[in-house]
Amino acid sequence: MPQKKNKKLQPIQKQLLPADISEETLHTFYREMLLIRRFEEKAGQLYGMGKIGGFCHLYIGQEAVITGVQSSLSDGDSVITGYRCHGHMLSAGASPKEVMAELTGKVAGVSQGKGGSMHMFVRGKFYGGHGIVGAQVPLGTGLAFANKYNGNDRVTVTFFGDGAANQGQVFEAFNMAALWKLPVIYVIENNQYAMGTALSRSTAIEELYRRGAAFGIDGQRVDGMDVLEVKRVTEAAVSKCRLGEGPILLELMTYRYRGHSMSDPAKYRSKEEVHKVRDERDPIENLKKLIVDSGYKTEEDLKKEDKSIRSMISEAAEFAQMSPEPDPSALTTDIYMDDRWVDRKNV
Amino acid sequence: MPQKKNKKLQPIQKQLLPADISEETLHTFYREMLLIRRFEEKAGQLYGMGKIGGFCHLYIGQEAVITGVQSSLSDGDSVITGYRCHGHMLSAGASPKEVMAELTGKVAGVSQGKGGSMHMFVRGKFYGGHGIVGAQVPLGTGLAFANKYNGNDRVTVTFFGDGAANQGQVFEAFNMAALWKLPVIYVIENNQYAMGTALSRSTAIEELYRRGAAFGIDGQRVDGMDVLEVKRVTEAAVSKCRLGEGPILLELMTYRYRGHSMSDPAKYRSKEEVHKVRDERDPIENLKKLIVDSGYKTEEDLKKEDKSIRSMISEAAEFAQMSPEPDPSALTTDIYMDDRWVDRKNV
Amino acid sequence: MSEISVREALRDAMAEEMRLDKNVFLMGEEVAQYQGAYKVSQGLLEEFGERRVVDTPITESGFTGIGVGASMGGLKPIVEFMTFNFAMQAIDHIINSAAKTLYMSGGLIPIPIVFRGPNGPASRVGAQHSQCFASWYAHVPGLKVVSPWSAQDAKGLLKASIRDPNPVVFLENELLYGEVFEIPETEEDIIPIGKGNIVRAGCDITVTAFSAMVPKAIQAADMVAHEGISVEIIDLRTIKPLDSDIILDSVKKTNRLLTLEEGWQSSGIGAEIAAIVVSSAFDYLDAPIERITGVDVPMPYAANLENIALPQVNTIAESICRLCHKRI
Amino acid sequence: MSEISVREALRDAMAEEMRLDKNVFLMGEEVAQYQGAYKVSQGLLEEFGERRVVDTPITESGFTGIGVGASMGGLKPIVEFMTFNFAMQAIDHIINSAAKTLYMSGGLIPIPIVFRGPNGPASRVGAQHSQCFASWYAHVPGLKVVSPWSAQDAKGLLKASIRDPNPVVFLENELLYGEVFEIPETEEDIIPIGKGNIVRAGCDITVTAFSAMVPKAIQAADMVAHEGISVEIIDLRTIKPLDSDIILDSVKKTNRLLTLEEGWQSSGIGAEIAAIVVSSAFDYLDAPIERITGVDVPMPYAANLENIALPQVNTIAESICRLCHKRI
Ligand SMILES: Cc1ncc(C[n+]2csc(CCOP(=O)(O)OP(=O)(O)O)c2C)c(N)n1
Ligand SMILES: Cc1ncc(C[n+]2csc(CCOP(=O)(O)OP(=O)(O)O)c2C)c(N)n1
Ligand SMILES: [Mg+2]
Ligand SMILES: [Mg+2]
Repeated sequence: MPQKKNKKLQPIQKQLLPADISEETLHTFYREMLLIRRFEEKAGQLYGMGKIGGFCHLYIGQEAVITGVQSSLSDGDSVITGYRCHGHMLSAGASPKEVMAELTGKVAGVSQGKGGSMHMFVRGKFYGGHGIVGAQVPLGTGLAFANKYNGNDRVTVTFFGDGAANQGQVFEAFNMAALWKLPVIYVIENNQYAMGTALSRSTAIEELYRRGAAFGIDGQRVDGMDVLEVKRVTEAAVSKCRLGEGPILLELMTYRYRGHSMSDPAKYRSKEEVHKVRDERDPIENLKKLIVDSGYKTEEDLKKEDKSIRSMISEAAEFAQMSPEPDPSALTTDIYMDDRWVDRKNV
Repeated sequence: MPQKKNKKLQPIQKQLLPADISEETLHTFYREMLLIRRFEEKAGQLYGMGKIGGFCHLYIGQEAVITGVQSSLSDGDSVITGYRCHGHMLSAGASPKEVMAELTGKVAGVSQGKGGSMHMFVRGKFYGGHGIVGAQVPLGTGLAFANKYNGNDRVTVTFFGDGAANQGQVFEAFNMAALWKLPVIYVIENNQYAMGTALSRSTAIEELYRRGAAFGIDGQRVDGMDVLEVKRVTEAAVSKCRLGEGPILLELMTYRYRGHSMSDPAKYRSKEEVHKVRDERDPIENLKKLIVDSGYKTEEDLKKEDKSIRSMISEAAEFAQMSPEPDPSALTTDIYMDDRWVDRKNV
Repeated sequence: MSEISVREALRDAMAEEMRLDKNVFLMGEEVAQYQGAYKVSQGLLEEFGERRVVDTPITESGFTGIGVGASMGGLKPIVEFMTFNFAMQAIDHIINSAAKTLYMSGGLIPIPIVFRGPNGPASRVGAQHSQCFASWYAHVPGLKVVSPWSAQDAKGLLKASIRDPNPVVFLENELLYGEVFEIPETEEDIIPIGKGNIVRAGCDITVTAFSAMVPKAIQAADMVAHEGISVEIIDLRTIKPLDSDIILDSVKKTNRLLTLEEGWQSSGIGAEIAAIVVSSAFDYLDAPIERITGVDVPMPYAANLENIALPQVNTIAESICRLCHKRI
Repeated sequence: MSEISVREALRDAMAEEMRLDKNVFLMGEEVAQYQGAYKVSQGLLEEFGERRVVDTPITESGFTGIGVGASMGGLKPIVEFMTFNFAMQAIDHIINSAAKTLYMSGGLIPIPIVFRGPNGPASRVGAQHSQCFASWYAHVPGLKVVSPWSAQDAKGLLKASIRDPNPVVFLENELLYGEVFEIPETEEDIIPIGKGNIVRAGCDITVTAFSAMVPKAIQAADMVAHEGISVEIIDLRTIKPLDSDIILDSVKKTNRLLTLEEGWQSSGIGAEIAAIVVSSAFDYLDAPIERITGVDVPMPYAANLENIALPQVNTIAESICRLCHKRI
């Protein structure tokens, strides 16, 4: 994550901002979202150059979701999602260099090059990076189970897509989370498509926030393109969840600008549809406007920052390309943990 | 099924009966339910004698469910359920002899002794008899898919338990059935326990008829101990379903008097609880009262019939015990269908 | 002779069978509007409409169960898995509902159905997207398991699978989809399930392979030909029922055996073949049987690791030479 | 020495480990109030309370995923499947979420977890409730697979499995639960994963077995002892990693091998053992390797058919004699 600069406060137009949001927060959000976007743009380029292989699911357009959610979490809380996880990694504090090096399959990558784009983790904070649609939902529920077991007040945010929302194991997890009052917040990133399948073609009822009602899980639909709204709603959810009242379901309405993965020509929607969202709802552009309007930063300031983020990302890309591949001996390590059984007397 | 006798009508008290239910129907229901009960009692005995092995899930207490539902179906409609399927077999017209012979693992059994208590079928009518909790739900949905594909107006009734209702694949099936408007009626036989787990311990929200709402499937709770009520509600559902308006969910409140399978001591509920249901809600006793009160039959008449059913069942038990086991050569038949590929020109 | 890719061969097989039999239909994720995640079903929606080419939600267990149920109801479904990795979500229906039902019903309820899609490693898709399921399915009675290499075999075997009255697991390979083969234009292009194919006759050693390992076997055979070793290559084509006759006959001639597969070694296909041969052709064996398989690790993402996780032509050639007591 | 049933041994193993490590807990269907569908968890709810002995709804995929997630979160779950047949609903989590995660994370995220429950045929429970999954799980790197026979082994191996920092698939056998064994009262009763056990030493032929096949092997060995054949019986105990050393050493001594298992033959455990031996001890083999396995059919319900679907002591004795060139 970029470090926050200590800049003198500029005169601002208070009425534009929610009472509890400082200009600094706006600015941080802006930088964080921009970092994700520039990272993803670069990943797309590297993919085009053949430096990244296999699948590569870009997060462009959805940056407000993880940024807003992460901002309402505290140390010890955890996050888990599917394969579209670069943004979540960066938001969890992973270094762009190491994430990019994972994408290029290098030993300096966060998973030592063994995981790739879909399988990355930040211990104690971000639990992956899972390739099987929907599988992360019981997994995240299990993280919450562990917290409840340990009697702490930590929460787990479990992200999944609109397509994943139909998976049976999601409902199984909902049922147990509600039955056992587990501290888990389910966040559906409804970007309106599952690969080429528009939401209306995968389900008769598009109000996904209602999916938990049969188990007693309250749901809410949120504008996932507005990072402040995401923050506001998530903070409330997190506070409630910390009290031990059980799971909450949030449906965050968002949009992915790029194809599903890199090979997707995205013929299932019109260019106009994409442009319209970009023009009207872009989370970064809209926040930028807010910041500039508030007077906290000028367009010029922000451009400079963009430049510095771009150069950080370029460095990351450079690093990711120059780093060596794993040593061939790495092929057969990490299959099993060392078999030294813990001597219980010394625990 | 026992053949209907042509008996002269007795004077009846019309007001006791719904307008469209004839005394003859009552009487048929009575005989059908009693047949199931006596069959199951005998199966329980044979199990105790070691003549039936493995699992044996008795249907005693739930007879009104299949009897009422089956009565509202027509030729070509189909039924599918789980392992608790003896009643469904008999209701589909399978002969008690052949069903009992299947239970004893004899070659005269409906599945030639290869299936056993949990795996029985009546081609074109009853599709099993499945041992994996919840698996029959997509299967039944697939039968409905075939009917819709063929453009006919047949419906499929898919039965499952309150425990099965939590299974993920149930929700997956719901979603597709609703999306594709498949002619399937889901019937939850809510007997309030899944093995030793009372409903309240398997889910936070016990209104299982609401489980389809998130997909747009209407649900309704029904007294499953009242065969007339079951018939009434199912008939309405079947008519609606035939019109192609998609799936319907019915939650039939019922109760099993015996343990889950034969080895279950049923310590998870009190004897009083069971007795209370038997005393107050027994589907056969209550119907008997209605018939006798209506004057259509006397207690004496019904006792005689019970006797004839008992003797039919005894014969079935005799048959099932005396029949030979399958020939050892049967071990390796029916693994694959003959490989004669159909010559398309002659189809 | 015409040139055709494996992708087109598979599509043509489905199209031809759908034309012949109105009960055949295709269902799966992205098979219709998107024309298949890997474009295998290109054009089918246009020709057959959405009644017979059905896009499903991402619910493998549910739609596989629906497929099996539809089969019970008289249809002949082709269920596409976007990859067989995702079929693990649905494997209970493949095994318990499809493979066992004919038997459990005493022969009353046949389940004609084809489960198809790419199997095994693709390229750089990581551990969860690269598993080979050949031996798992081959373990199970009631299933037939097919895994073709060439376009002609892909077409002929898929047609046979669709016509087969039993559940067939049809394992494709994403990296072969684009491979182009010459295909003779004959009337009957059905290839029977259960028959292996000698893709190269030889006398010094038998090499068994299937799917993407066949071309590697051919390359290795070319390499060792310079050393004067004559390799007989058997393309298994069908994994279950395995054509043990063709293998045994070959080993009785060559007296040596090397098995190839991309999947993991433990209880793999090579294990089965080795066990059959050491049991039924023991006296003919002049050398140990070797197995070359995917390395026993979850598939790594890094290009170099992925490469060495899979059988190499070099290694195959070395094995052949070692077994034939020659140095390369 | 004390007498103890396999059922009690398993329960004691769990209880002892739960006393030692507060992160160990048990979850599954009917494990708490009902005391286990097969009473394996008898008394655990009373001692450890419902926080650590957790009844789940009938949602295998969900609770297995929750177990794996809890393991990621630092706990050491024991996930009981009422039988392993139902684990097919959850097998994606066992393979993709549990077995592969340590590798995919470059060693960052270990998954200590035990999946346990009855595996393979019980008695008269039909095709969907009788499958042996040993070879499926043994196929997969990242998993350890254990399948004990005796009470002592059950206890020692389950304790080792719970302490193991990797996902362990622990395959029990319903029909053995009630079997009573003498168990020495020693301090350390851990039995290491990965080590086979010679339950009877002999010099004429090696017989490998695991779980319920071990007593059948012993009976057959008793039978052929009258014919002067001395059988060495190896109880594999662990299926993965397989103790190939103990097998190879034995075969190098006896020069003959018969493998036993209740599961199906194709790509089974016997296939793997045969392949290892014919590759690594080829020159020591004096006879073909035979496999006796469950017959390749879905399990029939009829008592007589079920009986002949499973390996018979007679058949085993005959095989031994045949391989040793003696008539019985
Ligand atoms: C079980 C399973 N089925 C299919 C796939 C292939 N697949 C990967 S992503 C995807 C679409 C998921 O869409 P959604 O849940 O909306 O998430 P998004 O990609 O939009 O973020 C599919 C079908 C998979 N990885 N796992
Ligand atoms: C997937 C699966 N998990 C567990 C079981 C074991 N089992 C058989 S029946 C049953 C209880 C089912 O209860 P319910 O759905 O309420 O039906 P009921 O027995 O009451 O008719 C269980 C747990 C199984 N057969 N399949
Ligand atoms: Mg989406
Ligand atoms: Mg119930």
